[in-house]
Order: sequence, then structure tokens, then C-alpha cells
Amino acid sequence: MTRPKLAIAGLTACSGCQLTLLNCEDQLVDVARLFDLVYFPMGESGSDPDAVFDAAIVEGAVSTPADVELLFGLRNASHLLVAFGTCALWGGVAAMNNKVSGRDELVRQVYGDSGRIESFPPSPMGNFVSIDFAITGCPPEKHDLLALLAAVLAGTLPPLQSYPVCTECRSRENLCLLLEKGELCLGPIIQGGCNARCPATGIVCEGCRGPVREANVAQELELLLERGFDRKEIERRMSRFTPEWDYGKRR
Amino acid sequence: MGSVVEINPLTRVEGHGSVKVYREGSRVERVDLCLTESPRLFEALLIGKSYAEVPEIICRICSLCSTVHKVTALLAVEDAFQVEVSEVTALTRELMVQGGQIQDHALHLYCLLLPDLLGVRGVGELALKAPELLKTGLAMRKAGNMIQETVGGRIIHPVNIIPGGLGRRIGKEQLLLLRSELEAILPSCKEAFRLFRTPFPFPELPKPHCMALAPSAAVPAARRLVFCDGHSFPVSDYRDEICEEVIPHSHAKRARVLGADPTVGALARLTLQPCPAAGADEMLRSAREEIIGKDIRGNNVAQAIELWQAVARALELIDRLVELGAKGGGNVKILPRRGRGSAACEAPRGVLIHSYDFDQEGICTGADVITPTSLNQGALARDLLALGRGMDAEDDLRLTTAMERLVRCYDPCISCSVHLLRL
Amino acid sequence: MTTQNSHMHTPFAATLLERRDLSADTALFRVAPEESALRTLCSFVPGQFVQLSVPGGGEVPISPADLPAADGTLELCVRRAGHVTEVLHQAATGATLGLRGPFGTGFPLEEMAGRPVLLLAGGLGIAPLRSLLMHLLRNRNDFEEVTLMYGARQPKLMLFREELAALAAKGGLRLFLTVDFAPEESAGTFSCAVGLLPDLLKGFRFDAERTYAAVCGPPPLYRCLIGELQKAGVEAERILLSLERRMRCGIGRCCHCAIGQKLCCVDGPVFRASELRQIPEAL
Amino acid sequence: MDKKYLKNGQFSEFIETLRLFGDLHGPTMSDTGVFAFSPVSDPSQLRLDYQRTQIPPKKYLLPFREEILSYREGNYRQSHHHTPEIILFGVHPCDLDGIAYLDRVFLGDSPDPCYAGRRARLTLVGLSCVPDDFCFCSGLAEPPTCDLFLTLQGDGFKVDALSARGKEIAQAAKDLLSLEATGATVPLQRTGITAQDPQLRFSDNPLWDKFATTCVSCGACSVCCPTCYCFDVREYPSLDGGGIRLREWDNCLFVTHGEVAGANFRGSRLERLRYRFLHKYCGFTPLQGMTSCVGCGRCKEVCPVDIDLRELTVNPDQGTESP
Ligand SMILES: Cc1cc2nc3c(=O)[nH]c(=O)nc-3n(C[C@H](O)[C@H](O)[C@H](O)COP(=O)(O)OP(=O)(O)OC[C@H]3O[C@@H](n4cnc5c(N)ncnc54)[C@H](O)[C@@H]3O)c2cc1C
Ligand code: SF4
Ligand code: SF4
Ligand code: SF4
Repeated sequence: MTRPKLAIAGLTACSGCQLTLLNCEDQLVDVARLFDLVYFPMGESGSDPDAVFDAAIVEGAVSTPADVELLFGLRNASHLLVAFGTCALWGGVAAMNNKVSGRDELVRQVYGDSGRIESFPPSPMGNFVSIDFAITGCPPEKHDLLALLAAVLAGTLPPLQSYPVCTECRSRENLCLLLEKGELCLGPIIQGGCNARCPATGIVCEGCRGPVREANVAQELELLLERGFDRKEIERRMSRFTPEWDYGKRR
Repeated sequence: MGSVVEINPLTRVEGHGSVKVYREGSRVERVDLCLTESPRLFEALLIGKSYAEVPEIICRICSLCSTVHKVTALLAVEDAFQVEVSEVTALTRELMVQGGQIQDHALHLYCLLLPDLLGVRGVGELALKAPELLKTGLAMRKAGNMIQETVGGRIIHPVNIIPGGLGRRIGKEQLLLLRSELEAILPSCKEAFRLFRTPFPFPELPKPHCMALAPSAAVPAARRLVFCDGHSFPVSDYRDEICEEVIPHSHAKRARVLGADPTVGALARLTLQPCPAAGADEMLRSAREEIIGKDIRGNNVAQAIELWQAVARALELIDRLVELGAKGGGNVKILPRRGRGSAACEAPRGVLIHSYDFDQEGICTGADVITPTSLNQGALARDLLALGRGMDAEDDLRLTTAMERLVRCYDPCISCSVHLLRL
Repeated sequence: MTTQNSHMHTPFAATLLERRDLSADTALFRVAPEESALRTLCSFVPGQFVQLSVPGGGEVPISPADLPAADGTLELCVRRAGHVTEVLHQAATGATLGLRGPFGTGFPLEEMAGRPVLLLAGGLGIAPLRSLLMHLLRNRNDFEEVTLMYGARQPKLMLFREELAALAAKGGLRLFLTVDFAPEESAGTFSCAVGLLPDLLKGFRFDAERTYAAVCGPPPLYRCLIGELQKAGVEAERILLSLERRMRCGIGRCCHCAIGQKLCCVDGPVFRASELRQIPEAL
Repeated sequence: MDKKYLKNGQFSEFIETLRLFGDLHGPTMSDTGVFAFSPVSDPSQLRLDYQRTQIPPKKYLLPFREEILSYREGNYRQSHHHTPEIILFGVHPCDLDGIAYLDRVFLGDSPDPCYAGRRARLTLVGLSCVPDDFCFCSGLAEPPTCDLFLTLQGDGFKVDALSARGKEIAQAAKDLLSLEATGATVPLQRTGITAQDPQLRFSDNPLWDKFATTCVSCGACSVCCPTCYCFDVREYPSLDGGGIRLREWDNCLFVTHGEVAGANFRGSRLERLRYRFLHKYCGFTPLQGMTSCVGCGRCKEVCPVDIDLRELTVNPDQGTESP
């Protein structure tokens, strides 16, 4: 059997998604045996620039001309393109202020008036290329990555699952931080699959996996307003990982 | 005849970067180190966010050292509001920082650097050619990861630490489990020390100007930064002592201390921080010649020693936490007020400084982050040029291979340092 | 636990023997169940379904497209519709698949005996109806007139065209084919009506008072066909519909397939129009 | 006459006796303050004053997520789970009813192997309760679905052995039990909710729209319901070439629930709420005409927007005076 060729690459991001692969300590040796890691700058030197890939697993938002170039290149050279992580899928932390302040203004704040940086507001990959599969999470869960790799090996993609963080949170018998402590938890509208990590340690869900499909966004907003949070704060929290919310969405 | 050789992208490092070598005949004229990571402008993103959000956002600056970023941010926030946390909180955080050290050093040494020693492309080939060695490294990393997972609630971007305390206190059973995992990797740490002692066969490089955090002082912001020339100053004064220059035409920020390019990280720590843990002291004694007063190539073995040290320290912390039982815990309520807070920590790659300004509501009005890689940038660029000069006679391939190895000795973390430097 | 019972839950192994493409997205798969499964699996009544497992993909409900062959092999006509069916379409012959079943309630054959039967198939709906058709033709003397009206969107999507024509030519089957539209290039190559199934039905004279109608097709088709059939005089009790729902277990537990208070996998998939009258969400 | 009274003083020892029959689980409070059934190592952990646990005992029979099959080279095999003998202590009547309902579903024709395996190793010890504002159960079913039932009475309990297993345990504990009553039980008023007319789901009750607007589809009501059992099944290949099939609690309030290729039979939240109503209060085949709601009050308690589907069973014109 020929080993499927992989590209694992990063655009504008913290490398956490790629690191998730290196964190699969128990499987990494198998992964390296079963796949040909043709392009993986974070872990491999000397990649073939003309290679074609069975799958390209790409993390990060798109925010520079170089990102666009790399992304187009990988799209063209790959059978499957996987948006890997919240930045790739939703824009992520780097995009959180896209709606609030202009890019130039931000650049000026950090680099001063002389700042002239070639970059634009970070946006999700899907705004530029078509995506075959997505793994969400900041950082993504190991098991999601391993499920993807195993599925690619089996010639398919993993099955989708779609439920909010609350479902897993309740199933773990956590204390509901929203109901019992009146905290700003985004659990009801966020895509689960993380086994409600944060509420399980007593910390509200900050929304790192992006919106769940059936999110009743308008109602979440309302119930948080009822609990005394102000709209600005709620929107600030919600846009931490996903700048583009439809705050009127109910269905 | 002038020629340019490019290393693009820099591989087996975190983030995006490249190196351009300008040669005039065989002579190396200039070396550009371009950390081309797209700037994510974290310092600006934090403005307008509440103090509780700051640590959660800023840890996303980098995945490799997200823990220490989060801890440093928490310390800075608490410094601003003059909060003193419970012993359990402090110990738990330190345990996580030690876990971060283990995670990082194991990853850097075994996944990123080891391929250079064995002459393979990277982790993939390593898995085929030296699976056992790789597994040893991964087992060490796993123990570090386990600390983050159990104590921090997640391997990357931990969740369990918040301003004033913890989300949840770690139970005795879990601590004991961690303890046995950590004890199990101690022998591998010894092995790592033997493995990474061989320095790369480069020409001699300039001596580093070491900088590290003096341990001891209880209030984090009152801790001091110390240098190998004897100079020192308290962290809270860092703005006066460290200048981050925006260089005209190159839009680069470059952190210099009193006009010199500092070197931070394992090498600097072992040089400046006395009394490593039992076991590590022996290693340091036997490898002293390769580290103290030596150039950056000593950083690899220094990291290996620190691996042992981090495990040893983590074990102490766990023992203390177990001993405390149900005592010594509790969260402190934060009362925001106008003010500035700064804190520094020793991240795996060296000194990390965070500083924030808040208004009376606790909303962030100013943020400044100085990362180890931006501190190291100047020294790395200087060393690259020196290496180039020293290898004038070599062909392009040998030269660039050596340069990549040199870059890896610094274990740079480019996402953190979104700055671009040209020299 | 008996073998039989455990295989309500664990698929029997079945070998994919051959595959024949019928259209761009639909193919006929012939599968051979393992020896021990033959008796159970081959006992199905037309209209019942099996749960087909494709290792790596998962499980989907499929109604066999033919009666079991003499050697016990089954024919499944499957459209590439999503996750599992995609993996099936990639499978190589010789691959091991899984089968559970048969499940559900099939067509009331005994009740239909001695009556005229009208089969109405829209698109892929021909697949489940084909096994009923085969049963009718095999036991031709037990039934009165057998009519098949089959509509597809366009000629190249019409499945089993030659085969159906051949069956009709042998006598015993009245066959009406229709396409929603015929592109220019297919003119002349193919003879069938152009128009929608309900329109075809409008002009059809038959013994409505005694006929059983069996309908299978995409959801929108059902409503108009039921209307037309009733107008023509077929009572709702004699209008048999095969419905599709998402099914995870096939044995009435996962609860995805409820139609009103009935479960499609247990009470169906074949329902009488009269049963569904009170259930607005059924169609 | 049987010795069937347990004095409080004998309680700890009684618990130790139970332990002889398997791993003891019972109502406890987690360190975050949530009532949960969990392993009990010391009788003092038992919280007999609990009202309801967040997750009902269904987790012992139908875990949130479990592997049901595995395959290798295309051949599927049933996954075997090692289940210890468990004594589940302190289950209230509503939850016992919940288990009875699940038993009907999963132990009917062709028992579910995973469920049946766990059920066979689960001993239920019921406990009487005092209802709170959320409760509306109809009291102890006849016969109750448990092996032993403890009724709070004066300074102890009345212990009824209701199965062979129960009798075995009572026998083992006979030295702890006495003949004389510990006190009198207080009979309780219980309301319950009876099976509803399926057509109510299409009533013009304005609450339907209100619920459809406010429901956040968080799924908590179904997750916490003792009789919600619908599940999703997914298959995952693994790196070694084999793979597993797992099932996981699903939820009729999720948009994926009614999807088929090319359509969704319950595309709107209103339709999904109606589906839930129908399933809860009217039942599906073969339990049609039965309410599956056992009145535990969990769904109302955990709903972030205070939806209580039961309100739909009250004619809106009757409750309030219309202006
Ligand atoms: C009794 C019966 C008999 C049948 N007989 C036949 C037959 O003979 N031949 C035939 O071809 N078909 C038949 N079908 C239909 C067949 O079962 C479906 O086409 C098949 O189940 C599709 O499965 P899939 O995994 O390939 O598609 P899926 O991936 O399940 O896709 C189906 C739809 O659901 C959506 N979807 C799926 N999973 C998710 C998810 N997790 N989240 C969000 N959306 C999702 C997809 O977008 C798609 O629209 C029959 C169905 C029934 C009930
Ligand atoms: S804590 Fe958050 S995620 Fe958990 S149930 Fe409550 S709202 Fe949902
Ligand atoms: S609970 Fe929320 S923030 Fe935490 S990991 Fe899950 S989705 Fe991310
Ligand atoms: S519907 Fe609500 S009250 Fe009824 S049994 Fe379920 S959770 Fe309890």
C-alpha cells in the first residue's frame, strides 16, 4: 500500500493545531509510519515543493499575501483540504476585533506610525478556497485529529457530530455555571466535542469551538442580558473566536 | 559576483521565518533573519477587554508556551490589583510552568533537534529510523502534557487558572498519579543529558550576554532580572531598561537591554540561577565547561539538564500539594482598580514579560508583551552573521544547514515574536 | 443468546460480489451473505429492508432491489447520497460488508393476492419496488393485472430501462415510463412519455375499486399521487407507501424514524395512506 | 411476620451488608455541589436528603457514549464491556419508573446486548422521597421496579424485599432488621402526568410559539431525562485498519435528528418540540398511549429558559382569565 501523502501547514496562528499532532505521543510513530509527511515545516525539513498531497491539513487564519499563496498552492496540490482548528474555520482570536477596529489602526497601535505591514484582517480559510472537512477547536482535540487521519487512511472522512457543549457538560454532571452561578457561559450555542472541558474544571465555556449548527443565538443573548450582563460584554466574549455571529439567528 | 541563498521556510521551529544569506563571491556579506509570521497584534487586541479575559486571550499567542503566557498574564493582572493568591494557587501554577518546561524541552530536543544529530529530515523519518529514541522523547513530553491536562484542564491553552485562583483544585489521587508518571521518566532525562551533550561542529560563536530572572522574591513583579556582567534591575523597571525599538524602514521591534543583545533561555538560566535541583547539579558540574561562558550551542545540553530539573521540581511541588491536603487553598476575589501591573516568568525559551494597564473597571487600556524570542532575536542575528563569516569557505548547502541548526539551538518561537528584523 | 438474536445487533458478514453502474450516482451491488446468515436474510418480504454496514463508513437502511437469487445472493441498488453510501461506492469487489435484518413490515402480499396491482415509482423509488415487482411476476398467477408506472427526471437517470422493457415484452406487465424532460440529444434513442407521474396516472383507466397501489419515491411525490389515486377511486387502505427516514438501529430504539407515534423501522417502512392521514408530518 | 424494619442505628451496617453483593453506588454530592449517583466508599458520603440527581440512573444502563461494535477486516464483532455487579442504592420511585420504561424499550423483543448485560448486574435499592416544587410523579409503581425498597419511617426505614435478589439481601441483613415498626409513613399527595392526546401537539396554544422561540437547543432536558434514550450511531475507523462503532445519546431537539438525504422532516424547532412532546406524553410504538414522563422534574430544573412542556397540557383559556 502506498502511504497517503500529507501536508501539514500553518497560516496565521499559534501552531497549536499542528502541535496537537505532535501531542499524539502514543500514535505519532504509527502516524509517521502510515503516512508520508511530505510537507510539514514544523516537524520536517527539506520538503518537495512540487509534491501533490492526498490531504492537506492546514491551521490558521488567512491574513497575509503569503498565507493566500500557500493556501492556494495547497488547495491545488491536494485531494482533500482540511481546515484545522478554529482560526482556520472561524477566524479565531486574531480576527476577534475585525468588526470593532480597522487593521491599520491595530497595526499603528503596536508598531507606531511608521508601521506598514503587509497584512489584512484575518479571515477564515473558507473565504478563499473550498474546504472538504473541518476540525474545530482552539486547540483542536487530539481524538478529532486521529479520527481524521484514520478516516483518510480508510478512504473516507469521519462522521459529523453536532451538539452544543451543554450536552456533554450535563452528561458529565458538571455544575451548570450559567444557571447555578449566573456566569457568562456560551455552552448552549457552541459546538461540543470537547467533553465540556472548561465547565468541567469550573470555568465557563469561552466558545473556542465556534457556533453549533442549530445555535439559537438571539435567545442566548437574551438570557445573558436577563442575567445582568451588558450587551457589549456579551458580544466581546462571543466574538473572541468567531467574529461573524448572526446575533438575530434563532433557527 | 553577489548571490543570495535563502532558507525558506525555516523548518522544525515554531512559526514562520526565513533566513537570507547575501554572499559576495564566497564571502558572507549580510544575513537577514526574517520572522515573517503574520502579526496578530495581540497587544492591540487586548485593549478594551476585561482583566479576566486578558490571560485567556493572550495565551493564544503561542501554543508551545501557552501555559507560561497565561501564568505571566495572571501574575501581571494580580500585580495590577495587588492580589495575593493562596499557596495552593501559586504551587499549582508553578507546577504547570514546570510541566510546560518538560513539554517544551522534550519536544524541542527529541522532535525538532534530534533529526539534526541523526541526519534525518524530521519526526517522520525519525519514527522510521529511530522509533525507540523518538518514543523516549515522546514519553517525556507525555508526562509534561499530562501535567497540563490534569492540572490545567487541557494540554494547550490551559483553562484551570484564573485571576485570583483556580477553577478546580486538583485531588490527591490525580496528583499521585502524576507523581508516578513523572518518576518514571527520570531515567530518560539522564539519557537525554548524554544524548545532547555533543555540540554542533560550528566555528566558535560570540559569547552570549546572558539574562535571566533571579528566583527568590515573593512578589512576582518585584523579582529582578540579572545579567552575567553583574547588572540587575527589578522587573517593574523593565520599561526603562529594555527598549523595544521600532527600526525605521523595517518595521521591526527589537528588544535590547542597555544597548546589548541579550541571550535568554536554558543556557542563561544555568549560568545565572544558582543551585539546580539534586541530580541536575551533578550534570551541570560535569558539563560545566560546555555551558557556562560558552556560546549558544551549549543551550541544547542546558535544556537536557533542565528537563531533569523540571521533573525534580514538579515532584517537590506535587509533594507539597499532597501535604497541604485540603488546606492552603481558596480563590481571592478581584477588585479591579486603575493601575499597571507587570510580571516576568522564565518561559521554556527564556524571560517573558507581560505588563498591562487597567482602568477602574478593570478594562485593559494598555498591554505590552516581551517574549524570549524577541529578546533573543538580536543575538541570533549576530550569531548567524558570525557563523556565516566563519564558514566562508563552505558551499551553500553546508552553510545553510549549519545556519538552520544554529537557529534551532535558540529554540525560537516565532509566533510569539511577531517582529521582523533585518541587519 | 441465540445467534439469530445477536445478529439483530451485530451484522453478518457479506461479500461484495459485483457492482454494476446504473447511472452516474447509482449502482447495483450484488452481495453474498455468509452461510449462516442465508436463512435469516433471505426470508425478507418485499418492502422490508436490511441494514447495510460498510466498514469505515457505518450503516444505512436499504431495501433489496430483487428477491434473493437462488444462490442466496442479494441485490442492493444504492445511490451515492452521503457519508456511508460514498464509502460503499468506493468499495472494491471482494470487500466484506455487513448485513442485519430483514427489518420492518413489507407489503401485505397475501392481502394483495387476487387483485390488480399498480406500482408507482419515482426516481430511486424503483429500487424497493423492484423486489415487489419480481415477486408479482414470479407468482404471476396469484395476482391480476400488474402495472408499473415509473418516472425519472430524465432518460439517463432511468434505472433498469432495458430490463423492464424486456419484462414487459414477455407479457404479464404493463409498463409506463415517463421522464420529466428529455434533453434534445436523447430524442429518438429512447421511447417513453414526457411528463410527470401524476399526469400519467390521470389518463390511466384501471379497476380502481379493487387495485392495490404501491408507491415509492421522493417525499413530494407522495402527496399528489395519493390525491390522484383517491380521485380515481383507490381507497386509502389500499394505497401502500414506502417511506424513508434516518435510521440508526432499524429495530425501533434510536427513535429517529418516528412518523407520528409510529416508527418507520418497525411499523413501516410500508404504510397505508389511511394510517398516515392523521399524521401531518408523515409526508 | 417478616422482620422488615431498619433502625437508623443499624443503617451503616446495613450498607456494609449491601456491599457484599456488589460495588455500592448511591446519591452523593460532587465537589462542585451537584447531586450524582456515584461510587460510595463510606456510608457518610450518601446523601439521603437528595431530591434528584442531575443525571438519572440511566447512565448505569445506557452510558452517554459506548462502543457497541468493532470491526476488523470487514467483520463486525460485538464489543464486550466488563460490567461489575452494582448495587444502586437510594433510587427514588420516579427513577425506578424510568428504569422500568427503559427496560420495556431495551429488553423487549431481541434485548439489547449491552443494555441487558448491564441490567442483569444492576441491583436496585429504592428509597422513598419527599417531593419538592419540581416533582410531579405518581408515586411508587405497582409492582415497583426494584429489588429492595426502603421507606423512610420515623427513626428508620421499612424495608421491602421485592425480588429474589432483594430477599437474598434481606436475608443476609436479617440480624439488622427488627419486627417492630420504626414509625408511621406519611402518605403523600402525588399528581403525575398521564398520557396525553397526540393531537395536542398541534393545538393553537400560544406556548408553542413561545417555546420554539426561546428553546436554545442545549439538549439538557433530554440528557437529564430518565426516559430519554434516543441515540446516534457513528462509525470510526482506527489507524490499525479496524474500527469501532459507537452509540451516543442523541436528542430530538437537534436539527440533525430528522434529516435524511435531501430533506429534513423536522427542520424547525417548533416541529422538534412537538416531536418531543409526542414522545414524552404519548409514546411511540410499541409503547404508544403511554406517558414516558415519570415526573422527576429534571427537565424543568435544568432548562435555561424555563420551558416546561407540561404547561401545554393545560388549556390556556382555563388557567388564566382572558381579558
Ligand atoms: C427503508 C429504507 C429503504 C431504503 N432503501 C434504499 C435503497 O434501496 N437504495 C438507496 O440508495 N437508498 C435507500 N434508502 C435511503 C438510504 O438509506 C439513504 O440514502 C442513506 O441512509 C444515506 O446515508 P449516507 O450515510 O450515505 O448519507 P448521509 O451522510 O446520512 O446523508 C444523508 C443526509 O443527511 C445529512 N447528514 C448526514 N449526517 C449528518 C450529520 N451528522 N450532521 C448533519 N447532517 C448530516 C447529509 O447532508 C445528507 O443530506 C432507504 C432508506 C430507508 C429508510
Ligand atoms: S455550564 Fe455552560 S456548558 Fe455546562 S450546562 Fe451550563 S451553560 Fe451549558
Ligand atoms: S468548553 Fe467551550 S471553551 Fe472549553 S474547550 Fe469546550 S468549546 Fe472550548
Ligand atoms: S420529561 Fe422531564 S419530568 Fe418527565 S421524566 Fe423526563 S426529565 Fe423528568
